[in-house]
Amino acid sequence: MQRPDMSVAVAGIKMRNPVMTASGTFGYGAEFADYLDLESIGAMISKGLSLKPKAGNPTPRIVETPGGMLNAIGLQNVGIDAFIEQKLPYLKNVNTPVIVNLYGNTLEEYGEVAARLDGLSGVAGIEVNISCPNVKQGGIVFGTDPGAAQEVVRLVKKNTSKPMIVKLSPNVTDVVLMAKACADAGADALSLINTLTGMAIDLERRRPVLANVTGGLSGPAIKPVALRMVWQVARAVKLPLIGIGGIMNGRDALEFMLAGATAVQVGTASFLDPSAAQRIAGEMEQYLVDHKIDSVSSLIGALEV
Amino acid sequence: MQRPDMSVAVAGIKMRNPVMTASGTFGYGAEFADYLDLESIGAMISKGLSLKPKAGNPTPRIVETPGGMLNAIGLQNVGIDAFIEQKLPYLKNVNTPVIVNLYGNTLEEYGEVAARLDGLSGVAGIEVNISCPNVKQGGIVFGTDPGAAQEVVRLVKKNTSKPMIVKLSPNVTDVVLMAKACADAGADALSLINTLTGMAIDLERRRPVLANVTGGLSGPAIKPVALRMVWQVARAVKLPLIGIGGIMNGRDALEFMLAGATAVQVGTASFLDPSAAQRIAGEMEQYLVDHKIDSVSSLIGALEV
Amino acid sequence: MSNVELSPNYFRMRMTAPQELLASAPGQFLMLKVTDAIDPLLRRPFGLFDVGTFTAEYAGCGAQTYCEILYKVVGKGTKLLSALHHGDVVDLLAPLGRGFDLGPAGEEKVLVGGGVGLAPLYYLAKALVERGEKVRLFAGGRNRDDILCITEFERLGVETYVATDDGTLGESGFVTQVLERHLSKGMRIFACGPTPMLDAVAKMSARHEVPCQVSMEAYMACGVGACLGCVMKGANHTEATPDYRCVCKDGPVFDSFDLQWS
Amino acid sequence: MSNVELSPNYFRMRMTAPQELLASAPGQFLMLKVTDAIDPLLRRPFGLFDVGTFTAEYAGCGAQTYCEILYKVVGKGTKLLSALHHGDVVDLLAPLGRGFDLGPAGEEKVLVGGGVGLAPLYYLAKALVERGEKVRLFAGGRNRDDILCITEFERLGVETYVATDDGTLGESGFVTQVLERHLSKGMRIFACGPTPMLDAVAKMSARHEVPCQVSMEAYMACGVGACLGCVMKGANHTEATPDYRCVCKDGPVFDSFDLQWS
Ligand SMILES: Cc1cc2nc3c(=O)[nH]c(=O)nc-3n(C[C@H](O)[C@H](O)[C@H](O)COP(=O)(O)OP(=O)(O)OC[C@H]3O[C@@H](n4cnc5c(N)ncnc54)[C@H](O)[C@@H]3O)c2cc1C
Ligand SMILES: Cc1cc2nc3c(=O)[nH]c(=O)nc-3n(C[C@H](O)[C@H](O)[C@H](O)COP(=O)(O)OP(=O)(O)OC[C@H]3O[C@@H](n4cnc5c(N)ncnc54)[C@H](O)[C@@H]3O)c2cc1C
Ligand SMILES: Cc1cc2nc3c(=O)[nH]c(=O)nc-3n(C[C@H](O)[C@H](O)[C@H](O)COP(=O)(O)O)c2cc1C
Ligand SMILES: Cc1cc2nc3c(=O)[nH]c(=O)nc-3n(C[C@H](O)[C@H](O)[C@H](O)COP(=O)(O)O)c2cc1C
Ligand code: FES
Ligand code: FES
Repeated sequence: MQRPDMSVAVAGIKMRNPVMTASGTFGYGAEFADYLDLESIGAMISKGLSLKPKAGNPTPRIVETPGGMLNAIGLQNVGIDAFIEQKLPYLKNVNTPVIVNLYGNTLEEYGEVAARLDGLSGVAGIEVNISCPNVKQGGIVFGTDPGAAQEVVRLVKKNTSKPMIVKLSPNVTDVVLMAKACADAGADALSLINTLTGMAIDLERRRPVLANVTGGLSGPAIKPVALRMVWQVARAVKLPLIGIGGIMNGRDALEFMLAGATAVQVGTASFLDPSAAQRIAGEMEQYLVDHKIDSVSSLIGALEV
Repeated sequence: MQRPDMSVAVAGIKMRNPVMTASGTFGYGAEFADYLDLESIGAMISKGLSLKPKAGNPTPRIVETPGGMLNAIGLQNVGIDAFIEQKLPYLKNVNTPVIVNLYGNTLEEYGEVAARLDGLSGVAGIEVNISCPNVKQGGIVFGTDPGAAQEVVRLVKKNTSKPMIVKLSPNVTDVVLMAKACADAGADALSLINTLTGMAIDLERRRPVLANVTGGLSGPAIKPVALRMVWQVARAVKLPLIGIGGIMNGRDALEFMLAGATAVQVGTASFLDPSAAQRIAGEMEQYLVDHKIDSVSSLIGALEV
Repeated sequence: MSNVELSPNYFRMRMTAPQELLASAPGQFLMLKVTDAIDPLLRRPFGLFDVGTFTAEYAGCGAQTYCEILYKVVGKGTKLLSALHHGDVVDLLAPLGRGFDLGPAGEEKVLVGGGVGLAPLYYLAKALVERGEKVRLFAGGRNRDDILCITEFERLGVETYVATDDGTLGESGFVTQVLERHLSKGMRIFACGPTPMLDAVAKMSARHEVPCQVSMEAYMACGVGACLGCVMKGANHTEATPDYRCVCKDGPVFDSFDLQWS
Repeated sequence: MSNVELSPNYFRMRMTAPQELLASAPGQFLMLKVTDAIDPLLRRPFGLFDVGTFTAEYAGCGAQTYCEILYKVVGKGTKLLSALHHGDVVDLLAPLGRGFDLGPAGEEKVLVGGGVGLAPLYYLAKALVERGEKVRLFAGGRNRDDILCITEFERLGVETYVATDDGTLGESGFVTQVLERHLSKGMRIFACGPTPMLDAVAKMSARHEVPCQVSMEAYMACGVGACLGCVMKGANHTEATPDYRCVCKDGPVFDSFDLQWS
């Protein structure tokens, strides 16, 4: 048999396979060059970038929880300019699409970061992280309010000609409502889910483990919630979806595709196994071979309910 | 040293220790009499009861997930009358408060079930499960809409003179908003969290594992989310709280108390170890002994942030 | 404990057990917590393959009850289980559920096992033989690796019939076909195995008017009738008048007439 | 692999490793995946205690690189690790991080270890002794059970000084007090242990104008500089001009001047 066709495209971004690396879990890419072939994966998503460099939160920033981990990195990043100068040149030499994850501390910043990236060669698309508190609106999170999310998406859209993925927060009553709002505002694709807000307590010290008190839960523990949300959104919204949450192996990834995702992102798994993204793409392909499936895209949304 | 004082009271319900058994995970109590001393735990909460007997969902109804499980039992129960006739007499002979968990398929049913229980001896209090879809309002879940939740709580309050605990759903953008709504509507205590909605997929069969497609996630996986919500609500609402979610041992239980819970409920843990509730109460007491703490209530909300 | 591989992916594990297990009935099951950690989280159910007592001399420290299970590695729980060895400890909850009703003496007893469904039938055969009953065993599987412990049954004096899908052991074909040739009134069937096999046996027993008990499987969480996760449709179940039975508590052994078949 | 308990709760584990580890530097570390299952989920970091090669004769099948770690059981990961034995396999990621800068020849090298902080110092001592340096070791712990492998250091020709809080081995008191008496210019300190000890050593080295490298610990997820979970404040860190360093990538060994102390 021929090798199965593993390629997919999300909002015009063509990928050799559906496995992308999730923002914040793959550094700026180069960190992993020793552990996997960067040209074996579908796409790389950068650490979340903001207009100015950001220091992030005090420590401790991470803690393990049952089947998962909490992080409160606080979006530490080098800032968009340093990324363009110091990180992008390396990535340009890698034949794999680079997608820049971005966020703003204010609505305007979202627009500015997007504008800064527009027209830059070597950036295949942008992923807008809307899970940030809107300082001006009293800390309400852009990603949990449909109106605020739409404002962000519209503004970014105005400032970019690149494919725009909007990354949804799971900390909402109705993820479909958020998805529709972002679709209406011009998103080209949706990725989900970002982390669930959680907390860990150090009983002996009677304190939160994380300096930031709460953090974002990721890893296998959240996979059922992520699958459910992908499935719900897939039935309600026409946009291509990228499934994220607790994907540890090829089977997990294929489940997300059955639920309706066109591609997937691998996050926490890269911490346990720095070559996880490559391995997972390989496992997916092997599954297709074993089951005599010609093309991975035939599985998208193929769940029978 | 004297034995520490393990007693707590929630909305006037006095308990020998803070460990209650969570609804739906302890049957009607008698199922566990062979495995633990029913008079060693703080309180028992019944399986969720409705006006009429309920068949529940088709099977499969449960599936294991990483660090947790999904269930879609569909609230199968014998109905309030059969409970009163067949189950309650046994429980009356057990010297441990019995709290009846109830729900309605419509707003009115909530009121009727509560009324049926009012004045019944042997029922120390009621716990209102608002995580049910409101059929009349197009399936919106009572527990995710502040207005709908308030209606339920007000109506039940009107129909009962018993202490009323309202059990909150975690599937909301803002649990504090829901907590405040229920507090304003007359809840005497709040318990949280119910299960997170999730999904599991059988890759080989290309079908959801659960006949119901989605189910409720419980177990250690959800503990960080539950702790976070208890902490958030404790800071915003004056009512006594009951912490629920992934509690497996005494340390977990005490963490919930530090976060602000007056008592805890043990759910999934009882499946792994049918004597879990008793064991956990013992582990909590041992912790107090080891740390020379006189009374467990001194830990409530003692988290230093 | 001891834990030996009988054929590829099939293991027989013996573990010391509380004395109460001596009062268990064939067909009852136990639930094992495979690990202290949370992965896998839930206990795993296994039929009692045998229960017995080591003499004080053998055990070296007073008489000691033991029980055995026969299991197939199918997923991560059984995989972990298969790696256990002498000196390891595993947490068991037993006995659980309702076992077989041995029925009146004198009838011929017919045991039908598919693959690892043989497990509870050995304990049953022992009990029946002890009562002096005539016992036959019909064992089926996909190939010869699925046919286990036949010698043990024969040693009890059980007459055995074997069929495999691929004919690598015994007759070629389904064990139910072999069974059908031997079935007659006055017999009593006890069956355990994959649901399609049980379905066929249940229908056949109805045709032949032979009483039949089946041991069922279902996903389980609690094993004690509390979670309602393991239910099965009773014979008279309809959407309007639902009749669910707990496999863990009302079963795992049911009269085949009490369940709804395909 | 081999895995032996050296004193209560302290274990020394040797495992075969990829040959590249021979090129590792003392002070670098590895991360172990303690189980295939998800509990514990994250890898656990341990300093390289030793790296070497079994000869082909000894290994029986070609020369074989090995590495060793010395670890203390403190939680579930190390508990599981302590149960591993010959024949078990553990997944390791190594070498990681920046090791010690051995410094110019001729200076006297002073190693300071608190409890299991001794671990990376043995590999370091070997490298220094190989270069013909004079090496002293100051080892501290709460009691004698915390003082490990002193004989191994002495066998290398290292002069050793021991202090325990309770005086059950060596001097009574903090190892830093012993160190202070022997410290003089022209020495170079390499320290690993609990943060309060490192804090004291860093300040002492500043007072005595002795260069000092410290090996730090932090919660880690990735170990490769990607998650930014393990950061520590650099010397010039302020709220306004933050300067965070990755313990896993920029460290775990830092010049004590590059970090912010209490
Ligand atoms: C009452 C009862 C008695 C049983 N007796 C035996 C026995 O004697 N010997 C034996 O080998 N097996 C027996 N089983 C089946 C056994 O419980 C499952 O094979 C085992 O739980 C699978 O666990 P796992 O972690 O290896 O597989 P998982 O990774 O959990 O799943 C692998 C496969 O096993 C199936 N499975 C998982 N859990 C169960 C379950 N609770 N019940 C049925 N299927 C399941 C799943 O459908 C899945 O396809 C019995 C089951 C029941 C309900
Ligand atoms: C670079 C580095 C090198 C290390 N070298 C050694 C060594 O050679 N020998 C040794 O015994 N230990 C060493 N440690 C510490 C070791 O990693 C922890 O003791 C171990 O991870 C605890 O795992 P656990 O599952 O047993 O404990 P857990 O149950 O996870 O936690 C128990 C305690 O250990 C602490 N802990 C957990 N994870 C870490 C971590 N990543 N770093 C520091 N503390 C942690 C927690 O604060 C907690 O109090 C090193 C740590 C680092 C960062
Ligand atoms: C340490 C860490 C840092 C993260 N940083 C970002 C970020 O900067 N931007 C973002 O959109 N998501 C961030 N995420 C979320 C992940 O991209 C991903 O959505 C989430 O971890 C769920 O996937 P997983 O379960 O596979 O890890 C981060 C996650 C982790 C664990
Ligand atoms: C099998 C099962 C059935 C449940 N049934 C009910 C119910 O009838 N009513 C209710 O309010 N909660 C029900 N719950 C939710 C639990 O009471 C509890 O809130 C949840 O499981 C989280 O706690 P845990 O992680 O300790 O299990 C059920 C949970 C499980 C696992
Ligand atoms: S397994 Fe819980 S009711 Fe049967
Ligand atoms: S552990 Fe991830 S950056 Fe250091």
